[in-house]
Amino acid sequence: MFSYILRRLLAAIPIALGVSMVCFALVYLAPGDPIQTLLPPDADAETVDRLKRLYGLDRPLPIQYLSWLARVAVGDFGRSIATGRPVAEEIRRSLGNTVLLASVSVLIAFSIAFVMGTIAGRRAGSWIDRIVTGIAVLGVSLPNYWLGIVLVIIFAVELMALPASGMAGERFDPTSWEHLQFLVLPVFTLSMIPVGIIARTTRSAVSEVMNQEFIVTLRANGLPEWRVLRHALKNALPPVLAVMGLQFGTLMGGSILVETVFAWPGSGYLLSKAILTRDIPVLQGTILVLALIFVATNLIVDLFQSTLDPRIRRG
Amino acid sequence: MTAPLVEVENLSVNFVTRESNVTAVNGVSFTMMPGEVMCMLGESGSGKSVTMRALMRLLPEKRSVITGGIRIAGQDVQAMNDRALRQMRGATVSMIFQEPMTAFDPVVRVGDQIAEVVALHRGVSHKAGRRRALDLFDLVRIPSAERRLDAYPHELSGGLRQRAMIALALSCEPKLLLADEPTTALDATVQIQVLILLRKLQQEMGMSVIFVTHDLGVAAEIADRVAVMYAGRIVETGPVRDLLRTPLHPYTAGLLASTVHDQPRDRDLETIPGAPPDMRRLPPGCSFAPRCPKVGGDCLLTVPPPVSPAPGRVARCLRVPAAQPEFA
Amino acid sequence: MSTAISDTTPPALAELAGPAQRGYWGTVGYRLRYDPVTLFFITILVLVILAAIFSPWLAPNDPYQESIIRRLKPPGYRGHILGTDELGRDMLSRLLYGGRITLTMGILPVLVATLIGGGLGVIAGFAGGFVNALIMRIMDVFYAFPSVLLAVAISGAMGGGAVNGMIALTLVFIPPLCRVAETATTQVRNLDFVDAARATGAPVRLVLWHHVLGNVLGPVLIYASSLISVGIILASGLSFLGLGVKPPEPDWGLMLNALRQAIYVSPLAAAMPGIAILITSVSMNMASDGLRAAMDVRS
Amino acid sequence: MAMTSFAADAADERDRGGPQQPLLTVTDLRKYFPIRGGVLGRTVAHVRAVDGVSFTVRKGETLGIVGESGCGKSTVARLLMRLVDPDAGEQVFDGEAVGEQGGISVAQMRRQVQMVFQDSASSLNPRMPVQNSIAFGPVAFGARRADAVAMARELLTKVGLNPVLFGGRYPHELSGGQKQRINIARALALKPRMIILDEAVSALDKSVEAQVLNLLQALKRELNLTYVFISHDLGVVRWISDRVMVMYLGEVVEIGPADAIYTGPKHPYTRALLASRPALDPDQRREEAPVSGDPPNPVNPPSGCRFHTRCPHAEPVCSARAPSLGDATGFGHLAACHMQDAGSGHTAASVLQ
Amino acid sequence: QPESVLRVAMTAGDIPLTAGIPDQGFEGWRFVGYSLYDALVSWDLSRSDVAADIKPGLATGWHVDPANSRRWIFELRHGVKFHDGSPFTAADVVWNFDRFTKESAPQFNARQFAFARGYLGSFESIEAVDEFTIAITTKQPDSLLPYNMSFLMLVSPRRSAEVGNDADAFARNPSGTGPYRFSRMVPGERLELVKNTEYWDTARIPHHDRLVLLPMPEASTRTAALLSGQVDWIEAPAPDAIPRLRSSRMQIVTNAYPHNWAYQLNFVDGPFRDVRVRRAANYALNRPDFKELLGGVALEAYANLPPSTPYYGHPVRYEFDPARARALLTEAGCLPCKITLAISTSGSGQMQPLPMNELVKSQLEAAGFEVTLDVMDWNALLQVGRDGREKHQNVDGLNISRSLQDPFNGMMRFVWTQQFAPRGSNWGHYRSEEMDALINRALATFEPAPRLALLTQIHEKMSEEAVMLWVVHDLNPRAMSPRVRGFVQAQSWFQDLTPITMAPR
Ligand SMILES: Nc1ncnc2c1ncn2[C@@H]1O[C@H](COP(=O)(O)OP(=O)(O)OP(=O)(O)O)[C@@H](O)[C@H]1O
Ligand SMILES: Nc1ncnc2c1ncn2[C@@H]1O[C@H](COP(=O)(O)OP(=O)(O)OP(=O)(O)O)[C@@H](O)[C@H]1O
Ligand SMILES: [Mg+2]
Ligand SMILES: [Mg+2]
Repeated sequence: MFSYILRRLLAAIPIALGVSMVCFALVYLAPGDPIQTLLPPDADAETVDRLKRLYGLDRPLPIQYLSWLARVAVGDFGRSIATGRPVAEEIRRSLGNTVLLASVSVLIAFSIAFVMGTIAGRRAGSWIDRIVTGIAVLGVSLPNYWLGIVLVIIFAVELMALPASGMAGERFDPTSWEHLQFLVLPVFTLSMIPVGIIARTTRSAVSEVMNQEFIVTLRANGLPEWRVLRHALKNALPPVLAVMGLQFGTLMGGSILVETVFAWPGSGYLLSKAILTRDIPVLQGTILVLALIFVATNLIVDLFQSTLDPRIRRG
Repeated sequence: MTAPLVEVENLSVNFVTRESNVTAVNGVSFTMMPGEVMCMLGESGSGKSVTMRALMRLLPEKRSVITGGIRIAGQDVQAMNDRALRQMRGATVSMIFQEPMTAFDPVVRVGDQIAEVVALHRGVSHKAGRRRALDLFDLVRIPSAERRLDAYPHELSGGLRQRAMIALALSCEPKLLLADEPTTALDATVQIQVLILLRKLQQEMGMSVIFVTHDLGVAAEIADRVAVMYAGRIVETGPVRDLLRTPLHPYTAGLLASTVHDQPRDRDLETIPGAPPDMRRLPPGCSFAPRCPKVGGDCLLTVPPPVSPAPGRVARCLRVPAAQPEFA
Repeated sequence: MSTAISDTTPPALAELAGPAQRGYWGTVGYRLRYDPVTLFFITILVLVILAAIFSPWLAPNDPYQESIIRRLKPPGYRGHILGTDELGRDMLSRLLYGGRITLTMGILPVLVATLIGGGLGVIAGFAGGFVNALIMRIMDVFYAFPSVLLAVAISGAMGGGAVNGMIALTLVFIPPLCRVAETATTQVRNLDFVDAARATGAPVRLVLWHHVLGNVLGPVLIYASSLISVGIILASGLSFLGLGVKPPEPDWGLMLNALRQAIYVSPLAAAMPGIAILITSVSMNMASDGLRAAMDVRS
Repeated sequence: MAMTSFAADAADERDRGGPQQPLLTVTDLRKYFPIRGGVLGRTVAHVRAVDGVSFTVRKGETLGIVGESGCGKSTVARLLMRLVDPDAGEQVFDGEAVGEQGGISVAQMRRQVQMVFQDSASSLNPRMPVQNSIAFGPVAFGARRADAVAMARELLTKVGLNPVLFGGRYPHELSGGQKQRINIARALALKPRMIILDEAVSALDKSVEAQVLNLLQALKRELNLTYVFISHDLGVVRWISDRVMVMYLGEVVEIGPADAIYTGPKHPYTRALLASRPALDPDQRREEAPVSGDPPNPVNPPSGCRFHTRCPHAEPVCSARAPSLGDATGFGHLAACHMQDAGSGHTAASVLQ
Repeated sequence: QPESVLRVAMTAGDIPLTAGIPDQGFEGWRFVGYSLYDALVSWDLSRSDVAADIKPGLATGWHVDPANSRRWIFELRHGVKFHDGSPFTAADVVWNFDRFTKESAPQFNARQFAFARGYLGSFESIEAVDEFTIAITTKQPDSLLPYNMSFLMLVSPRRSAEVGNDADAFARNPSGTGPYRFSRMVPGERLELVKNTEYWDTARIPHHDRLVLLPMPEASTRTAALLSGQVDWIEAPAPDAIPRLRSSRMQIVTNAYPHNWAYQLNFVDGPFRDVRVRRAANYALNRPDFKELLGGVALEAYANLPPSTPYYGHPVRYEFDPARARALLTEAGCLPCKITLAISTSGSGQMQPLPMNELVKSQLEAAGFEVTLDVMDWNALLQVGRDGREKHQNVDGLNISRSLQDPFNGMMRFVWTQQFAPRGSNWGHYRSEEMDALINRALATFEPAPRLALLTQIHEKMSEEAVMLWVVHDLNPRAMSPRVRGFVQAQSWFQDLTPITMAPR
């Protein structure tokens, strides 16, 4: 088991390196000048050149990459061109907000979707299966940023029941409704897609397991249906977990649109700002960290899976 | 005289799907005494497994239509409610399968799977269930039983897995064991070990066994009585010796003749021509008629009724005389 | 001269022995015929696609013709069946024309990615070993990015625009398609019939073409079809962020973005492009689900 | 027309060495499958699937190979077809080394050696009408499509299937026996001289098995074929084979004429195997299993004689030293057992002599 | 009595820099710069009926050295204290100028340099004459220098020294002389300021206790935030949301200010070389349509500056006249007249670039133009603007909205040869000796009245020459809850928030 973990960790290193290279290349392929963010719109070209030199952006790319990598390796992501603050700090803060949003969304999505998918998977082909599938398809088919706007209008503007955007403040306090209410709409919006995807995965995993022979054995041994289901769910869980992990990773980096709509100061928001302002250090750092989180999430899910399913542990 | 343990009366099973309607079992009747071992022989798809599952009501309820009567240990299986059904399953009747790999939950240790069933039926703790599982492993002669209890199914070899499966099936000392081709997936040297083990356990525990196989040799090794199925019907039953020596039904005879066992090499094997029928579209009359060497026009018209030429022997063939003098 | 070592079954009975000849796709079609839900959504999808293709003939108005006095009028206003948008352009015409752009944005990247990613996956799966490792590790790197992030980052890097947006989406879809193709190929490759074909001594090219591709195509196409709805949503998300199609093209995502400001004045107009995306995407998903079920001949 | 002549020519022009030259000679064939593991995914162990196997197949004979599951039968078959590459060993086909300088190429060899797989279902392309599957080989070797399909239909007749009814069908529309006939027809399509049948009848029902066996025998006679017939069904192997090779854990333990092996097995494993067959007579039921336990894991095969862990006659020498395949009796009946080797030091050696 | 709080939703994507001169455009100056800091010169934002002009700030007065027209003398205010308690003196001003300009100084800051540079075009050197007097020498006579001084925020050298001259650390704990003190900041989310009870201008001590600034770049998000009571004040609501806001009893305030939404033109490469084509384009636009599109919160722009500007004068009024436009094009021999306009999808001061540009395109085309819109993102467009026409000869017009806060930035930089891009803002290289002469004279005229006459002449000439394609002036709409009292919207990019009181709920 330990060697399995170690092997997976080692395998992640080249991926991480590749990811860093892609991040770097991606950002430098971009036309336009990062230095622009620094400047008022009226700044002239001479000022631009001078600043470029001051920020070391005039050196050859490979050198910039290597020095960037060397600094990133020790946790120094540089400073934001736009705000002058250390990128690591910006990422940490916005990541915290996004982790909050993404994990609550995924957990809620998981609890709802797992139940939905299990009910549907047990009775594949029935009308209840059709309904669940319908809801799931709706979840993945809705452009969620649009849903977010609609929800804001209904619940914040018309009913004035919930805040429209933002989050309460510096320290999130999960015990206070003052703070929690800010989560409601973005979480609901964000969980639509995971609900759809997790419900579908659960449904197919459960229905597949329910068709396996060992289910017959369990029934043949007189196990009540809920115990049979417990066995089935233990078997169905690994693929569902995998999808859940992917969804968490996707939400970590993919809530750009929703965070924009809700002015949620998370990593997606940070990223879209960085893209619009060409804030290279922030862009690189954020993309890198998000991709690495994605890799790490998958790794953790793998390890979870292998504890759930002994057949996965090899070597 | 003791009451029969199993009484099956005109059992039929239909699978109804959108595209087709399969009559997998078509009017099967038989009875079994306690302590009897009956082999069900027949080609693939002849309905052996479906019959076994029908006995425990394990067929998908939505898609299958079961008619006819099933009584096990005096209880009407068809009329059982869920609770009664669960109490019967595993305790009165239990089952072992061809592929022990797929018959175990792959993510739970085998010892725990057995313990769960024991704990459920005996109302004891899980720990006590594990102790019972250990005894059972010794019973089925699994070496280093203690260690094997903690193994996952995929960590056991084929033979050990099948023994574990048997241990699971015997965990609550059932009155009837349904064994669906339990040795087909095993190697020759292992198969004989398992067969002998099963026979011994059956005698020790005095249970009845229905043993499904399509291997005549296996039947000869273990059965008291044989029922031969063809296309969803039992075409012949009888004591194992008589049936193997003097088969009544042409299908049984053909099966015996085409089984390769030390026939002369310079001559072709005797065969049954053609292939088993499509269960979706059974021919009217005797299902075996299209392949039968003794076929006549009457065979195609009606399903032959069972005839009993000798005590204990029944065949469904128009060519079998009602009573044969030699056996009378 | 040939010896008759024949099956003595008479022809008439032999025919009884198996189902009617239908062929693989015949069977799939047959199964689809009995799935009204899937048929319904396929019909909608076909209608949407036809509407997009024939939009120049179907659209009642010029989708670019604005008129400030007619802006944001409700459906039915002076022959504008679905009303007008924020510049007084005919909603229906824009939605019809928009279908062209949006569907292209959704479908074309998937197609190209299927060719590239699927091709790479088949090569990786069939070649195995080092080639496989090389291709798949590179894919892993791209796979390590959440798709929205990658799409936004790439089109952000290359600058907006329909073409760049499509390139970004293509790059996003290549890794997953490559994975699916690789898995399917590896599975097929380990089946005996591929070995049987190799055992004839036929060149690899022919084995690949006749025996592997046909069997890999199914799963890859099903997966690709389910990606199309993702593509449509992602593409409109890009437009929404200002990274996709450029105005005044009537892309649904862009319309959503522009009309969002008008949501207080004319909620219906603001909702319409979203509804168009929703309908298309739901139909796409349901059709692909139905197809998947129909193509799974085992069940 | 050439395409219609499937009957054996009086003298096959491909025959090089004459009847005395064995069609196939295999020497010291070896295949270890690596098992990867550890932190770096390096090879940590090997499955010794085939470990030093040597045998010959004479022209026109049938060599049966028996053994328990996992003993390496299929691997031998795949090695012979070069579907997997051997780690060591030499393969000579009709006097020519396969895949070596001055010998014949693998592709050429494959035209003369064909294979039928156990799983009749997975060995046919589910998306291809069966006649196209049969015609694939000839088309790949340049035959015109129409010719190849016509020939495929002729082959269908030959294996007892009506081409009109069956030619255009897809595999899932056929029964197991019919599929296996198609597989045989495909193997015949390149007019091979030798066919390797890997469990070709094992998955079939008894009644169908007999049909296919008869078909195989008839084809062999008619087309002058040579078979390597792999099975774990001892009865079937005996009926079809001229000579039989018994394998255990990747090694040959006994090889010789079929009757000699069945009537006078020399290796304890062969004896156990034969004794494990269920008798067809209820009055001769076995009370005691001939051997106990399962075959050991081929990753860590036992030292010395690999059977010694289950052998009733095992002595210290058996675990110390591996016996060699010796012909104690002459007549080409070879067995790898210390009891057969007078000088081995086994106490029973001389007695059995 | 509970703390009274004013919560403002800004259009900025992030909190403007708090370390001195802010970023995020003039919104940064508006809410952060002039709240935390003062410049030598202030804007008088107390009236809504006249165009805002400068007034004394940290300098109580200024005049040109009678002996040297390149030397300006500024008298500093006595008794001013930074938030950290240190007194404000001439040395602090010099220190701040070094921070902007002197790369070798420890307090030099590249970002501050970048922001200040645009206002120090004529700056040569600074000296402290005595403790409360400084003198600034310019490269050439610059009568408009005091305007530029209004943009340079002065920070506390003591606080800067305390944090080792680290601008980032300073930003997290800034110290200025402004009417608000820094309270706390959640980066990316909110900045909170509290009133400075010791502010030197006692009239401008804030009438509320706390000012909360929230960045919300999405117009619909801002609107929703106001409607749901999350904030009290939003900048630039979406025009289409205004009726909905009104129906919720929100106050909508607008006022003219020196902004225009226009196109800078290419005077060298394309059809706009010809003044007739430029005029034709200006005649082709029906500006009331734009006002309609923008929900009424805009002013038709017939010239560079809105009519309330002192130096507006009597420019040509380019009323909608498509026939005349077509005639002019025919005369110029350019029909259809193919032009390419570079536009962006968003950006500071760009209003609603997409629909507005689409409308421009269709109206120009109705008059005989053939318009290609080259859509790019905001930064790419800025880059095009910075590069100048030479690198973008296929671009005929550039849709960047500029701030026109003072005469130099409002007019001269667009038409002065010294401002040719890439050195300055004259993107299309407009060249006119007459114009150059006017500008030089205005810069050398220190008497307000004659200078005003010259400035008016410049404005009129720009209009006559049709140096831009003018569309509308923004009216700077903002919406606020009925609880916000006492706000006076000045005719400026900047606003004074200090008089605002918050009515109790
Ligand atoms: N769940 C089901 N739905 C539809 N048809 C079924 C189902 N289960 C079995 N059948 C059909 O019923 C028939 C009998 O099947 P059964 O499994 O009883 O055969 P069998 O005699 O056990 O064969 P084998 O020796 O291959 O196990 C077959 O034609 C099979 O296709
Ligand atoms: N590709 C492979 N990679 C790793 N191990 C393999 C591979 N192919 C076969 N083996 C192993 O090699 C051994 C011999 O396998 P092989 O298939 O030749 O046995 P067999 O005698 O044909 O068995 P069976 O009767 O079950 O078909 C087995 O232990 C098997 O697990
Ligand atoms: Mg069965
Ligand atoms: Mg094998």
